[in-house]
Amino acid sequence: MVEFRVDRASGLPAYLQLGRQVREAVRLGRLRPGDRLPTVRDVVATSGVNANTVLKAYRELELAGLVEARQGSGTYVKATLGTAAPEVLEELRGKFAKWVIEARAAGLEAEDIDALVRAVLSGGPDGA
Amino acid sequence: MKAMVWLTWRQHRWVLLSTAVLALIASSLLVAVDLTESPGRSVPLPAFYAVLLQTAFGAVIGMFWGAPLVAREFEERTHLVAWGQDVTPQRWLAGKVGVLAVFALVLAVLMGQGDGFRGYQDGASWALFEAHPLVQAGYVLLGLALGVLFGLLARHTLTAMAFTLAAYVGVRMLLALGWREHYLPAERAVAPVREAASVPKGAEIVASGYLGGDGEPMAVPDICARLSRPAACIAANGGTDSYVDYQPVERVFGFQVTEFLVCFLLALGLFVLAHERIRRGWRPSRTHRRLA
Amino acid sequence: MTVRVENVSKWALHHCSFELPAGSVTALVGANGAGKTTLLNILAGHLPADFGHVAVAGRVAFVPQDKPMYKGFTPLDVLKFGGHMNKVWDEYRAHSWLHRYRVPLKLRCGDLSGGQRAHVAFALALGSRPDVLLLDEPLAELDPLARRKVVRDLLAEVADTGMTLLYSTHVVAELGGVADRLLLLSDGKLLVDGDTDELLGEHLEIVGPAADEPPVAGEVVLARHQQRQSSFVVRCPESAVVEEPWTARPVTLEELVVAHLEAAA
Amino acid sequence: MIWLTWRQHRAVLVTTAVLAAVAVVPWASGWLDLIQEVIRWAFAGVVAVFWGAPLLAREFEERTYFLAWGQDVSPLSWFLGKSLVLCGAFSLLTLLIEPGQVGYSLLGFAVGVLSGLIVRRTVAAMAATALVFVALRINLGPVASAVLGAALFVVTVTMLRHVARTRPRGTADGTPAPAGFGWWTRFRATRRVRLSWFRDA
Repeated sequence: MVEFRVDRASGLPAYLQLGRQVREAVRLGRLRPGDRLPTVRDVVATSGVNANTVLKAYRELELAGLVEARQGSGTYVKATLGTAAPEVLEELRGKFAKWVIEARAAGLEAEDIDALVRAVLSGGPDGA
Repeated sequence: MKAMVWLTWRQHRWVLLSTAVLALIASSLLVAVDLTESPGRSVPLPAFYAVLLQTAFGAVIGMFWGAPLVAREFEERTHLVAWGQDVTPQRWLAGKVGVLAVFALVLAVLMGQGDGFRGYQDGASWALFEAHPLVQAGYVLLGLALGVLFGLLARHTLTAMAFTLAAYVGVRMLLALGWREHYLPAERAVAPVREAASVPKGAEIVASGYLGGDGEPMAVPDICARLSRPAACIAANGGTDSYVDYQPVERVFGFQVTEFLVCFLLALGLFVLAHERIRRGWRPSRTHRRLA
Repeated sequence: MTVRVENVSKWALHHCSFELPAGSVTALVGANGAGKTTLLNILAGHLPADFGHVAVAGRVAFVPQDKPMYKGFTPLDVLKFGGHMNKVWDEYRAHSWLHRYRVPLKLRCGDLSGGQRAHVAFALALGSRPDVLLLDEPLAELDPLARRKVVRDLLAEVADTGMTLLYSTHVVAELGGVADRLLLLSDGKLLVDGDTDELLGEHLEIVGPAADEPPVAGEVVLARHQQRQSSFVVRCPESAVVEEPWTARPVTLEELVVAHLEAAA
Repeated sequence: MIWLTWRQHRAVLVTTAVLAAVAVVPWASGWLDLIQEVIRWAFAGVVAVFWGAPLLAREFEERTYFLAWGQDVSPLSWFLGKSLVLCGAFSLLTLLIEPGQVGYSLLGFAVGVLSGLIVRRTVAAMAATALVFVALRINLGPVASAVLGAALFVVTVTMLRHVARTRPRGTADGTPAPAGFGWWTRFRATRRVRLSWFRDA
């Protein structure tokens, strides 16, 4: 089960935040295929998010093929995310942890590491 | 209807109850004194208060029931609550005024019983014109309507009460001194110029003077007016008869009915004004303009 | 559309037009004296517009900012009042709201605290099952904890009944995810009217070297220039791409509102 | 105080002054004579109901007494100042229209103020004032009225001091002053009063 949290001060629209949280939960294995997402009414009552926003988030996820709406019974997780097998994921994580230790030794703060990762991901000059 | 009865009672029960108690005490005093006192005796004080209340009852209803009715809602801004429901403002007004009017009429009938210290035993008399249920009914309706309209216009309880009082006193004086004697043309008693015209017992004298040769009232010449017994002087100046215009005592009841009708129509007109005002100022809040 | 406002003028308001779809939650934002209360009063039918017209499909409930209530009534009396005065009345809904917020039912409203009185007003409004609910600064008397709870519960009511909610507020920081539409009033003029998600997507803050114009096509909401740096808040298509040396950053709702208000001032 | 009194009561002051003017100006018409007569007779009653009764009752009803009594001017001098200005004003008006009535006006004002303090609701206080004043007015002469009025005024001042003292005040060294509910407040300490008191304090 996921519990949604909306950062109201964020510039990211709330429905995108909800979608991102579902993806994250699926990625980290907290949600598996066949699991039911909370009903719109539940999300509204627990997180104080507009029902339209929740519906919009669920629709986006459905379009992306991650979840499916079953008539009359709710929204269910359909697929998993990420193609890597768990053991591969574990190995990558180990490597990255080692790299972070190296970076810290070189005097980088968390913020610097973050900037570096972002730059690499966005395909900047030092990227692939 | 049931809703408005409930609401009116819930909101105004204390003022209704206290006025009712007051009216009950006053009317029982009026009746009791009426039965036990013979004319000419000195006035028992409680009865005097009762008569005072009988005279002023319409003003009390107007000031304490009518004026705060709408003005208080404005002052406390609860008109936004009252007029934001499915019951439209017009129906709210009509319902409240209706319920209050019925209650006021019951009390008016009570207040119209008995005549207190004035002690006339045999029914009608001009002196106790107000001591009749019908007349009191007219007065309370008039007071209520004045109060409601001024409350709606002033939107401020104190101001509305002051205006209601002033207007009520004004209208009552206008009726008592100006209009009432003209409800029917007065009867005229005529006698030779040197004698006084005889007027039936209990009649209300409207005017008196001398008639000229043409049978019309004549102006009293200045030289005669100064005399203590002007009859001879008048006769010398062309006066033929003396006359007295009066309303006979038999007409009292008819006049009381007329007074009620006058007050009732006035009240009705004022209420229609208030109703129109509220209808124009406030559309029915809930469904003021439906989309097609 | 459940609410349509066409070219309405009254006092501070100048020619406002907008429409609200059924079931939407709209925040009405603006400085003090911008005309928010006037607009809500017109929609509730308590004020006639001088010009233009207003149409509301269905029944309206309005809770004014000062939450007026009969001081001599107990909350139970208020529920009875609602039952008597309305064609549709949901006693359970009204009662459970009072119960949820622990409003003492047998004290006079005059003796209740500001927050409790606000809850009585909400209960009366919700109990009449309105199609359109208008709230003027509904959260002003409430503590931060109660604000969240009230927002959650109001949104749940909206989800349950499909009513349209329009509320005015100053606290823009609490709007995200709550309001799906934003109406921004300034000096009686409607500056922004739109879907909050779309608005957030369209607005960008772009920072770069001193320049007169931003590097993307679009409406410049606000421009700030310093000696070596210019920053723009721009309303542009979501697909707009910003090239080096400019950097773009999405704006928050609060920044968006402030930028528009600042530009209008 | 003069400014405050004028600012708060100017409407009723002006209206009453107009009323007095109507009563004083010699009109040619006999019709207005009667109106003048009515005004002369009822003037003290108008002062009682429209000047006296709302003076304190309105402050209580609108809860503005927290404002009025929360300033550096003490509640007592606030009240005395206001009363002085108003007494001066209506005495002057009464002298103009019917010098013999000054005693009644004083009595009316005192009755009004006291019932406002006891009842604390404007309309109810006005009704009570009207009742009590009429009863007293009929039975008392002008001198007795003035004396009784003064006595009632002293009673009002005493009560007001007790009521106003219930405002919790801290002392200079930070210890809170005792809540000090006066006998009067305790006497009236129904659930309603106590609740509103605690909440607002």
